Amino acid sequence: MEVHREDGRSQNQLRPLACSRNILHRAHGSASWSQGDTKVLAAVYGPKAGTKKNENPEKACIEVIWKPKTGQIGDFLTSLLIVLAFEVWYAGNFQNILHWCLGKPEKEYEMILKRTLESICILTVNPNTTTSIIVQVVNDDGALLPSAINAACMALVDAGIPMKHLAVAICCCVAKTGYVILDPTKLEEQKTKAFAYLVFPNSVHSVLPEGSLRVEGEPIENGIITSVTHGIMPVDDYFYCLEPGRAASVKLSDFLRRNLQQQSTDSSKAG
Amino acid sequence: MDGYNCVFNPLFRSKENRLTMGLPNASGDLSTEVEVDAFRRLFPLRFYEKHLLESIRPDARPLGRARETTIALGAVASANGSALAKIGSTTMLAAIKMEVMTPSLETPDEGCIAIDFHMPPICSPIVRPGRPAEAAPVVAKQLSDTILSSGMINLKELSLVSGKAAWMAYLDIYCLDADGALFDTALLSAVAAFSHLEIPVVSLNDDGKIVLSEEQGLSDREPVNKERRKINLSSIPFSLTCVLHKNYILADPTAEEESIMDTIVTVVLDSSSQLVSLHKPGGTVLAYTSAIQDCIALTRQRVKELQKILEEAISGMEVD
Amino acid sequence: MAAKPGSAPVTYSPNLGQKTRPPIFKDNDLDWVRPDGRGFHQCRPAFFRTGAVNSASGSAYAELGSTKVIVSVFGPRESKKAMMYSDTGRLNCNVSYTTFATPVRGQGSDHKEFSSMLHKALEGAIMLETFPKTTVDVFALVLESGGSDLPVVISCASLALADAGIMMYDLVAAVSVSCLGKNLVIDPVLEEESYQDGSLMLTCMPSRYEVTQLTFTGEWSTPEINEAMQLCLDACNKLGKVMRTCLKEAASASQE
Amino acid sequence: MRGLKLPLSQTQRVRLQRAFEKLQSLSAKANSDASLTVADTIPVNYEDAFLKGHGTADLNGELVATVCGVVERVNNLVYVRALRARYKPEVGDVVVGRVVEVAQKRWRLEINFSQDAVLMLSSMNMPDGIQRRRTALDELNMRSIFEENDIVCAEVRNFQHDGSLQLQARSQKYGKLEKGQLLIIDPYLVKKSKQHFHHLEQFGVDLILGRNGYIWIGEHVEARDSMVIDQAKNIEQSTVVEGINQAYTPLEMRQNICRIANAIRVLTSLGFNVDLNLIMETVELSSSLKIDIHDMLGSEFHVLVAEMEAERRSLTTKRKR
Amino acid sequence: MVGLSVGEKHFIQGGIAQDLRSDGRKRLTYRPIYVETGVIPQAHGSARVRLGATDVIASVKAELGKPSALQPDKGKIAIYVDCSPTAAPMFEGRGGEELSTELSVALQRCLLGGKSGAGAGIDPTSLVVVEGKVCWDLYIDGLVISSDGNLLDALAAAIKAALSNTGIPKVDVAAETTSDEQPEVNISDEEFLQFDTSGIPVIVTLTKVGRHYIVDATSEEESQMSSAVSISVNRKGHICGLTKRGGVGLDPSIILDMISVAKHVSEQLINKLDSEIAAAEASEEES
Repeated sequence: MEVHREDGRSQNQLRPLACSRNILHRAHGSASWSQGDTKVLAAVYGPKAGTKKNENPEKACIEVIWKPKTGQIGDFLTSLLIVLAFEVWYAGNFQNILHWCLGKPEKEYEMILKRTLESICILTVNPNTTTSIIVQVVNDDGALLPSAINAACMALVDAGIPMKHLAVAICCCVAKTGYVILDPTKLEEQKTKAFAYLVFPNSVHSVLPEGSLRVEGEPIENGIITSVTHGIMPVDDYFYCLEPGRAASVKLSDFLRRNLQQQSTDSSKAG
Repeated sequence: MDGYNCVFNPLFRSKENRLTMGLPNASGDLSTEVEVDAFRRLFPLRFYEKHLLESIRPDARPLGRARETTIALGAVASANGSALAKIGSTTMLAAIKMEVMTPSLETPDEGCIAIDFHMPPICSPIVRPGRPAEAAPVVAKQLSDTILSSGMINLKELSLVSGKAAWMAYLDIYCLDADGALFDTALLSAVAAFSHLEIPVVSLNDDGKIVLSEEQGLSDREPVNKERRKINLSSIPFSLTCVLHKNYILADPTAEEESIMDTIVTVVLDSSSQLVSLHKPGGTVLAYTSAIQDCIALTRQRVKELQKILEEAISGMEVD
Repeated sequence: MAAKPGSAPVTYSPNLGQKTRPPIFKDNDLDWVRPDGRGFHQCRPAFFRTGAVNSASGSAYAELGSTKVIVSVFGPRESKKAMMYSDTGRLNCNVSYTTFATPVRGQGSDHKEFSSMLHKALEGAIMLETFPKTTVDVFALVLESGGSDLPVVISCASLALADAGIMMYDLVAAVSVSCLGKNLVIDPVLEEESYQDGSLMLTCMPSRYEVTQLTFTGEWSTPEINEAMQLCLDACNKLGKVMRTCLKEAASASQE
Repeated sequence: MRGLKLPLSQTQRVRLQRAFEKLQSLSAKANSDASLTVADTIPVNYEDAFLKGHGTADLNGELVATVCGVVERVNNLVYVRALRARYKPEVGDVVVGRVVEVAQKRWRLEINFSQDAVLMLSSMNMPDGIQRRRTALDELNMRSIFEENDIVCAEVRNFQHDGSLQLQARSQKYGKLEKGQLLIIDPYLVKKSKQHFHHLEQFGVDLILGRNGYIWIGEHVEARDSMVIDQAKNIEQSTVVEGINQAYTPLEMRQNICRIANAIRVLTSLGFNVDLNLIMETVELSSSLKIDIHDMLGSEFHVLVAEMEAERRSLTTKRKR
Repeated sequence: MVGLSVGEKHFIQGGIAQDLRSDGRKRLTYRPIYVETGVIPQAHGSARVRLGATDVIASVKAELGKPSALQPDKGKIAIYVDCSPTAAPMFEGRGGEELSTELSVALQRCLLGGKSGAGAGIDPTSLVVVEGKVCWDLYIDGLVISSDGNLLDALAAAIKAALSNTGIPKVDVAAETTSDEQPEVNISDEEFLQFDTSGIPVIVTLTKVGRHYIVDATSEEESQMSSAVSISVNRKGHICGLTKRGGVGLDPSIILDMISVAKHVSEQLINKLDSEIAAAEASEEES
């Protein structure tokens, strides 16, 4: 059954996507990702020598710093201001002091982001190094964590960090039994009973024949890297989310590929 | 001075089962015993994979079985409700203290719950007195999300005088011994503490403050909340953490297993088997639908076990 | 839907009027009865057990009446880089209270000096030179404060050190005595402590018969001091025996 | 003179005042006009070439003092000697220092200077006295020669470019100091003299006046011809502890050490320069008047010493004139 | 904090064994004590004590407050000690934190007596204006300016001198109002009532080095301490508090012996201190 959404989108329709990379001068890799009004900036510094306390030195270590949205002045202006201030401050390398005094919610997002990015990066390439990823929330209009994951992923690509595969994140809202809407706005997120953030590997154009890349009867990109749910939902509702989520991840992967190709054609032109 | 059987007795049984472990097929004499330890410390992953081939774990548990779980209610006398939960050797002490607050304008007849999770320096070598452990705030946030979103407690039951006074339940959970599956044990101890909670009978004294009524013999002033002594818990959430490794699923991992295999899935179901939360933060192994279904099946079975244990503890509580 | 974690509303505990007015003592008022019915010179039954925390190299749990304490010992392990070169080991103690330990929430924080007093009590008993350039960390958590918390922490800490295999001259036992009017009351409960006229805490090594720490407050005449110290020393002896039996049990249990 | 922190009775205060005036008058003639404070212009004629020394700066053409003190002229070098400053080392100074850290092939010593001085392993005699190259083994058991907090007597060798100081303890009279007490006073009270090591036969005491204000008074150690003694003492010291007990300094020598130490304390609190004969006179004064060692620090003895010094100075100036 | 070489330690221990310390003192003699009162004008009472090179200031400020519900008939007294970085470089930032809490607790233990207020140096009941409603709260602050050992004794002497110099303004209750709200009170700033400071104890710290114990140890001697016992004795010879510092165990008989020695030494100290305070008060009036 059709459900009416304020902005007139259909059930599985995503909000307009926009992604631009290499927007920061000092960072080794940076990207800004916006889904509708939700806009997140991500910057990558490193890999630098040395690992933090009680981290495994044989592997690269990923450190995530989550900077929540602060202040009310115009959003784009705040974003540039904050990130620039951040660059200067970052050079002074005080991040663990600020890291320590963040509130609780940021800590959970940081842990989820860190674990997700650790699973997609190839950690054994440069051991005993630390890669710092700074996520700056510019505006939050629902599906904040998935857009942060997408932004961080694109920033890693921009920084040339070796990765097994890209990660594509989507938020599925369970409105009533069996009815799933994708990429909700903040209002829809609060109104609905429960929602689930899902992260899938991006779909690959493989040279091999169609069926060969299947694991237990499912293509690789059906495997869930990260899944975080909020609110109560019947068990099978969760599985109902998986289907549209996977479909959306294919759409997102195509968007990424187009964005990347368009970037490579520019550099080849310039090169 | 005779030692008597105290509430914390379950705290100590773990020492025994630790000693029975050992490679099922290792020959008994001491030299291989030492080599086993060295091998375990040097190549932990290969050590574990040798066990997984025969679908058994170093502490002689089959893959799907959780460790021995005990609950002791009423561990702390100075709190209104308290419980000690122990899964394997991971031990959590939860205690609730009730204080009075003036409810906010938007929700005049609702009380409030403040949930905090502490990892004191005694629980593990990594924690130092100055710096709190990184995992503590993350587990605290997950706990408060799970308990509040599970609707186990109807906040309206915590109100005293609508708009003027309501209960603020401070739930503090202390990890006494960290050996893996911290979230499961913490949630279990929180749920047990709530089931043991006794709301004190209070009444309004003359200058508008809520005071314990039987204290100052104000029996003449009728208590504000005479009848509701116990909070009725509707859908109680129970959780199970599993570790995915290649195509094995290990239930209820110990700290060592968590450190070796990094893909952790935590499934929280409530007593009416609704999915409260499914939490898989990254990890090298991708979770396919079949793996998630297995995890949920294991969790359903675990929920039944935990419900039985909780009922025993509560019935035990009523008897003495 | 979710509670308001951000704005922590100001709350107060309803049981404010709980403390009764302190009884006034006439000089030879002997009909004073202790709230839990013990004799003046009778300690609360002591329950000790080692091996409470598995991830620690040594740990112990102690329960005297309603005072419950867990101590875990880590080390000897490498000390922080900032430390100067020292050819004797270093002892690092930290005592903390749970928020629900004291009747009124959050009163645990006004015992900041317990950590340094624990350090002084244990320093004399540990052979520091057997682990040079390293640190032994002793962390204590008071689960419930039922009166004379520090002596229970000290005794439990020395058990945890023994459980961790740290070389010591002797176990350390500690007892405190409160002076209410004319009578000396041993091992006081929280209520007695709140209206005591004076108090004496003695930490000693029972078999070596040496006092490692002694603090008392309030006005004492010398005969009173002698009597109180003798009382504490006998109590420490008895406590030492109970601690020894607990260690023997733990040792025999692990032999089976 | 610096304010005395002692409780003086009325009469004592008057006598002390008179003694100080006399001293003031005696020493005033020499350079009373030369003392100046910060930013005073220094009277110098600009025709002949002059060199700007320490404590001076030129401010729009004029030579100005940057430190309060006394102007000194050495042929065409003009500098201001500060009254009271931390120790400014000069090459060849005998200094007494305390080992702060045992580092790579060197010890760092605290000598009351802005930086820690460095004593290289190579710039001191080996315990067995033989001259040879330093091996890794020596480096390993450096701690057996000097360890943290040891008191060491050495000589300033040179300045390194980064301003840090190098010491050397080549000759026999330098090395570790034991069995005595260290006094820390203001460096400017210790004048540079030919002889800083004094062996007081009548007391059997060694007195070392370190230029950096560290003064060592200890039991006399016989002619320190070679480091062999040190090595012997080390073995004896490390083997047995109670061996140390009988080796306490005998009471009679200890009294002398304490008397000399208190004499130096009195002189420094009065602000007089500390040199050998002044110390000797103070000690004789205290023993002749049979003043108990501890009472030497009392205010009465301070006044007596001030008066004694006043007369002595007046005698010397009369003889000179 | 004070590094000593093996030779120096040996020399100090020898001196103490032969009853001749490095500055000529006997084992039980004090360094020259020097007391000044009224050093801080805006405080109700203040004093500075110099014990050899150790230099401390104590100040007493009194404010009107509400007595605690548990002891409506007693005023409140708070003691806090602060080590200023001028005393030693290591007191900068948090360095002096631990030492100042230790000193504050030791002072509270020795001067304020049991929780019920009995045995306190200053009788808290004399601080009450209107029982249960209004009382004086005394804030005693100690500041360590330069530290050369024996800080606790110097601080206790400074507090005793400061309290004898304290003048609490007379207070009369204006109107007898209904029971619960605060009666208004006017504070007269001419007449002041003094404290009787006879009951205030002094602290004697006996430091044990080797087999002997000494009084008023300098920081070098303190670094040699195997154990130290700080005993606070009042004029009546009663012990008002004791703190044993230092790790090494002591035989109970030695502690009792030390207590008797402390009582004997404290008599001289109390008389010396009282004469010094009287002299300081006299010199303060005429200056």
